Amino acid sequence: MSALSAEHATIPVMGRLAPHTGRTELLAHIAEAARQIRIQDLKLVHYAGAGHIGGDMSAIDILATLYGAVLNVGPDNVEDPERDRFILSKGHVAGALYTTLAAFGFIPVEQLATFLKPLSALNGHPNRRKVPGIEANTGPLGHGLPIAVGHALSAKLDVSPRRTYVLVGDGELQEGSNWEAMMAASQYQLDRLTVVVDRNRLQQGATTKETNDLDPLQDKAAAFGFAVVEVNGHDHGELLDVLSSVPFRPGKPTFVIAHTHKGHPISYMSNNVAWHHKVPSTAEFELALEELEAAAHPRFAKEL
Amino acid sequence: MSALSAEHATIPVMGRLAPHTGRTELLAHIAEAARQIRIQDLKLVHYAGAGHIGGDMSAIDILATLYGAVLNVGPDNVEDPERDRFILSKGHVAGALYTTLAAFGFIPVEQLATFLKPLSALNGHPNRRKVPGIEANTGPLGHGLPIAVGHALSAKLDVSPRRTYVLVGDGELQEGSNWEAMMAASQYQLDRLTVVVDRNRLQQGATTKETNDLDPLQDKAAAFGFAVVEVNGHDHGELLDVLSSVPFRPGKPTFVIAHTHKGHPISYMSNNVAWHHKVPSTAEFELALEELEAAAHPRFAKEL
Amino acid sequence: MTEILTRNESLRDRPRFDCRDSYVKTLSELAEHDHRIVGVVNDSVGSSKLDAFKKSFPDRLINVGIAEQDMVGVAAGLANGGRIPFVSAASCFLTARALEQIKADVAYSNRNVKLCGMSPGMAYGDLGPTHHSIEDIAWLRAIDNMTIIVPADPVETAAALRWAAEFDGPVFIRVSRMGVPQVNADDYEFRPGRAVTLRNGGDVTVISNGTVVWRALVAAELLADQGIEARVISMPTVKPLDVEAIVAAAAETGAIVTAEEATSKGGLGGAVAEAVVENHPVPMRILGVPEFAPTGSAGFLLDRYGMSPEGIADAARATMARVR
Amino acid sequence: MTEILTRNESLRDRPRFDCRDSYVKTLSELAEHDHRIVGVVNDSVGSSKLDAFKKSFPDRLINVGIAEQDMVGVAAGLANGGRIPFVSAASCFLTARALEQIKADVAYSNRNVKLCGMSPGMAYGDLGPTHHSIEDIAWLRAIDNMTIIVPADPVETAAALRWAAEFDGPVFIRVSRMGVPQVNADDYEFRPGRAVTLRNGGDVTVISNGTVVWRALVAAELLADQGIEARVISMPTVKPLDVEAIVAAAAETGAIVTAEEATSKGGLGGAVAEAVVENHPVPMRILGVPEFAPTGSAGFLLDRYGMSPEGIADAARATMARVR
Ligand SMILES: Cc1ncc(C[n+]2csc(CCOP(=O)(O)OP(=O)(O)O)c2C)c(N)n1
Ligand SMILES: Cc1ncc(C[n+]2csc(CCOP(=O)(O)OP(=O)(O)O)c2C)c(N)n1
Ligand SMILES: [Mg+2]
Ligand SMILES: [Mg+2]
Repeated sequence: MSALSAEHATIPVMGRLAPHTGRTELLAHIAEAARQIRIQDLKLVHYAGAGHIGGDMSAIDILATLYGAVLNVGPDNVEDPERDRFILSKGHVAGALYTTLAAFGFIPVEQLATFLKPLSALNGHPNRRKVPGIEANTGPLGHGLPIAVGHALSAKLDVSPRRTYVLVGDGELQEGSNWEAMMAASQYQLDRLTVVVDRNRLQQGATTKETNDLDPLQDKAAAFGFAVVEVNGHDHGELLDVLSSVPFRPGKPTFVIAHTHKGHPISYMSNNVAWHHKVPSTAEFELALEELEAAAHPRFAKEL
Repeated sequence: MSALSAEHATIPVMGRLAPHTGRTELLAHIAEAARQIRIQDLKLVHYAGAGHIGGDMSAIDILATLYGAVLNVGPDNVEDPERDRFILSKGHVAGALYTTLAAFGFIPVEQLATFLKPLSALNGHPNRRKVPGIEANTGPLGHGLPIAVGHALSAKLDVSPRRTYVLVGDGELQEGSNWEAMMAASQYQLDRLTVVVDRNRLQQGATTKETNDLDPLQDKAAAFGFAVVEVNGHDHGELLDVLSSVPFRPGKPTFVIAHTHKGHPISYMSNNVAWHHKVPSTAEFELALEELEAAAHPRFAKEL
Repeated sequence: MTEILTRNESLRDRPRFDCRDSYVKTLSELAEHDHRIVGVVNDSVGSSKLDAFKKSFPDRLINVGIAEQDMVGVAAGLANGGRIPFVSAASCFLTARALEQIKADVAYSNRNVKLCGMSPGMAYGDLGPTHHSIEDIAWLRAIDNMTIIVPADPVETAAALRWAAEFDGPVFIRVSRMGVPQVNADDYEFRPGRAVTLRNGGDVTVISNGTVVWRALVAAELLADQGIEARVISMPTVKPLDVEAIVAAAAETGAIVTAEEATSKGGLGGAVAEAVVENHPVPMRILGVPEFAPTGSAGFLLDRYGMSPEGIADAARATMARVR
Repeated sequence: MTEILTRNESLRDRPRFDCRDSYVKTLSELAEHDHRIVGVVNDSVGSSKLDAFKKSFPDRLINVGIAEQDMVGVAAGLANGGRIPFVSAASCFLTARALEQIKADVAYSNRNVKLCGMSPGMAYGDLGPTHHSIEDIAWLRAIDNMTIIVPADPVETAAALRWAAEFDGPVFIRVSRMGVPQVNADDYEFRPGRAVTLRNGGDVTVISNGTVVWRALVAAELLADQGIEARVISMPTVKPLDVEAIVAAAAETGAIVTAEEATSKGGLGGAVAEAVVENHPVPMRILGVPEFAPTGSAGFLLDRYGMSPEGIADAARATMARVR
């Protein structure tokens, strides 16, 4: 296995589509972005010999939808106070975030080749002091939601339309800090805050059900004052619709349960807890690459 | 105002009633204990010039019911591994707990006169290393429920019938640690664990509703896997019934929402947020004492 | 180096101030002129004395409830949105309960958040060790990118706050509750990382901060009466540390006593000890609280742990005696 | 004082051990003989290498999920019920996220809970500062009633665990992940608060613990080649501290270097500095990690912060040069 190098940083930079692009075109754009991000992420993890590939794959459709068609943030306005904010709370999928940021031009594609290397800006968890486009240094679970609540509060104080999105893992929701933040979000009626849960039903060592069950998750979130929506987290159309609907219910923050599979759509990896942070061997890598490249058709993602 | 001294430690020691005592007698016993504890607690706070009287009064009927008729723990078996455990999570009402422990013979009544004094064992929050009958050193909110879950787990591992009770404040439930513990309690099906919420709808500086609303609290607890019961937290009969029903629903931990009034039943204090930790003046003290002494009839407590 | 040489005998009898009053007054003034400033609390409006602030700026006092992790995370998010949050909470809970948020969301993320630890040390003396915040300084000192300020009086509290509001980055300020007399001049200017020599002397040095500074000054008077000239250094900034002032004190006086309303392991005393051994080793005595303290008022406990003026003077003499 | 004088040149090439393996093997043996022992984890079965333990004792491995506050509270409750919980979690999260539970529920409540900080220091080197647990020792050292152990190798890890299982009270043990060679004898006996002199020498002393001990031993060889006899002290117990061994080293060698896989502010180095100035001031150099470290493996970062054998030897020479 050769070490990660410039030749493995191959993702094409995807432009943002013009405003008012039609839905079909948007979805095709997101699908292609997701496909490219997956291919690149696979290469990063394989060649770097580390990373959280299961959670990466699980989250990439959400990331691609947000950066490809929802967030009003790009390389040109990354410091604009009025930009939308996206906070990756499940910071262990930094590899997927770096790849997404490269795909949309926030960081040079070549920089991806430094992933996890000594003195690289791209360590295993995002660092806003070194990587443009990152809003919070996450990694310890249960930090992103409070930060998102704080930002949404600042927008409310500013009477600004800017939106706040935060992606949390489902296992992550076992951290009490999230529930503190959710109480506050509903108390302050932060209806421009959208929490997306990557509901892959797996955590580090086992299923969420075996560990500390979250169900009925909808009831929990509703009882904490959120408007709850469930979507197929690999269906860009469903994601696009809900993520574009802000506020979803006036006066309430939104809780999107995005049903996903860890490792999706790689056959041997999908919904397999072993792949939380396993690294594909060369044979596994080849197979995954083949499957991902074949996934050119956006509809593929829907076969959940 | 004279300083707290031995002459203010006047509570009579209440024996435990014989097993199989009838319900009427039990309730009279609890009512008298509660009345005496309130009178003594008022004296402690007034003469010591500090304490959390609002939360004390709110919790005393619950404490009197537990120690007077529910818990199989007394001065003689305070180290018995098979004793029931009671954990006061809202540790700021230590004054009420010390008074209760004195009332039931765990500590000498005279010791109450040392409340908050230099080098006293009775500081503003309970210390198990110095006071027999205390199970955990609480004070920071949100600690008791996880500890109770741990104890209930130990009982389950031991296949022991011993029960675990924990009293939490309602404002306290804003701490995320509680929700972590509740998830684990239902995951482990700790049906011999009873969480009692002192639902007085006030916290330190304001109502819970203004601060960080907990409603719908029943839905929250149910969604976290608890069997939920609501009672009048000043009605000893309702308290006795639910606290004696263990398990309440087989396979589920119990969440008792005890509706209370902070400062109950003192007229000027009841449901008044100013009395979180205010100290009654001499005139206020006299009035409160009069009201409490008049409350000889157990039914008084029911006029919520 | 500013030098304020006053006769301090009477410090014992001078009026005492609760620094929270200075805190709230200054914060309100700052907020008046800078709309970005907001308060963030954990049901601690009253215990932070913020009622007046709340009245003046009802929307700008954010109470997240009894939830310290959320409180600090929310502050980091507010800072992301361009606000300057002053988190005001009992120091014990702020630091113990939200330490990872302080590390990751504030310090490592380099967010412009001001953490104001109210009623620190043993201010809640009779509420017991759960409420004693003696560990806060040692805890935060271990975290990179964190400025730690322990003001000695209302003047320094106000000055430190004004500096913090200007500075773009994480700051922790300990806001004392236990009454202290004014020890700094009315026109005192705070500079981060700068020690203040409140009294000159060449025989021994006492380095302290917070509620112990006035006690050190009185100790110096007691020593002077015995012919010992003690240098009294106030060290409001525990991090970054004024190593130069420490090294000069070591070189010029040959013996150092530190005293603080905090643990004796890893706080100001530890910081000074590290600087001393790395630069100019001399005998030291580190006064502080070595254990879970018993019940008692903050003053009672400070005295008990050798931080009465007499206790500090004794320690100074004993340390001088160790100089070879 | 045990003395193991070996020729350590070859330590660089000796087999390296992940102390988690020793941890799990010992814990399983202990659990076999004492039914009170249980494991408590935060979704950290794999990262604590507890799969075998889980297989042997399925009911006695309690996974509370990703919830560190609950984890430590639950452990305190289990101890109340007569169990001996060994909490096993990444040291960064265990200490940062549950610090108030450690203070109140474990230390102040004096509960028989063993806190096992897995993969501490910079073991998660390339995962960044959120996952570096360089502050853990300084944080816990500020808390009363807490024994802190940093074993240097698999032998010491096992010995410390066996001691902790017998001892009735709070203990924190750092369980290293970064590979280390064996530095203690096979029949090594752990005693709390006792330093281990691994090499005698009168010119300078290097005090270290954990993953840095073997590096210190190699440094001593490098120094010996230059005619400098360095004393190498392993200090597995940071609290309580072996002050006697430190004072003897100061008196007999006149210069001390400390080195640890942890912050340079308030950890082992800070503890030694405090003991030194209070008893026998000598020049010291404190090696550690002074900042949020950049990306890189633990070994790379240790070298970077001057803790390669060569770096330690350099520091020793430089410190000796300061002796007056
Ligand atoms: C506070 C904290 N505890 C533990 C961990 C270790 N950890 C990293 S990822 C992970 C599992 C996360 O599961 P989930 O949130 O479901 O994420 P996903 O399945 O999307 O990977 C754990 C326990 C952590 N990063 N932070
Ligand atoms: C972690 C923590 N944060 C803040 C406090 C300060 N505090 C003490 S009592 C209290 C209010 C508690 O309200 P509630 O739980 O409703 O209790 P009750 O109304 O019964 O007094 C607060 C905020 C604390 N003790 N612990
Ligand atoms: Mg998951
Ligand atoms: Mg209440």
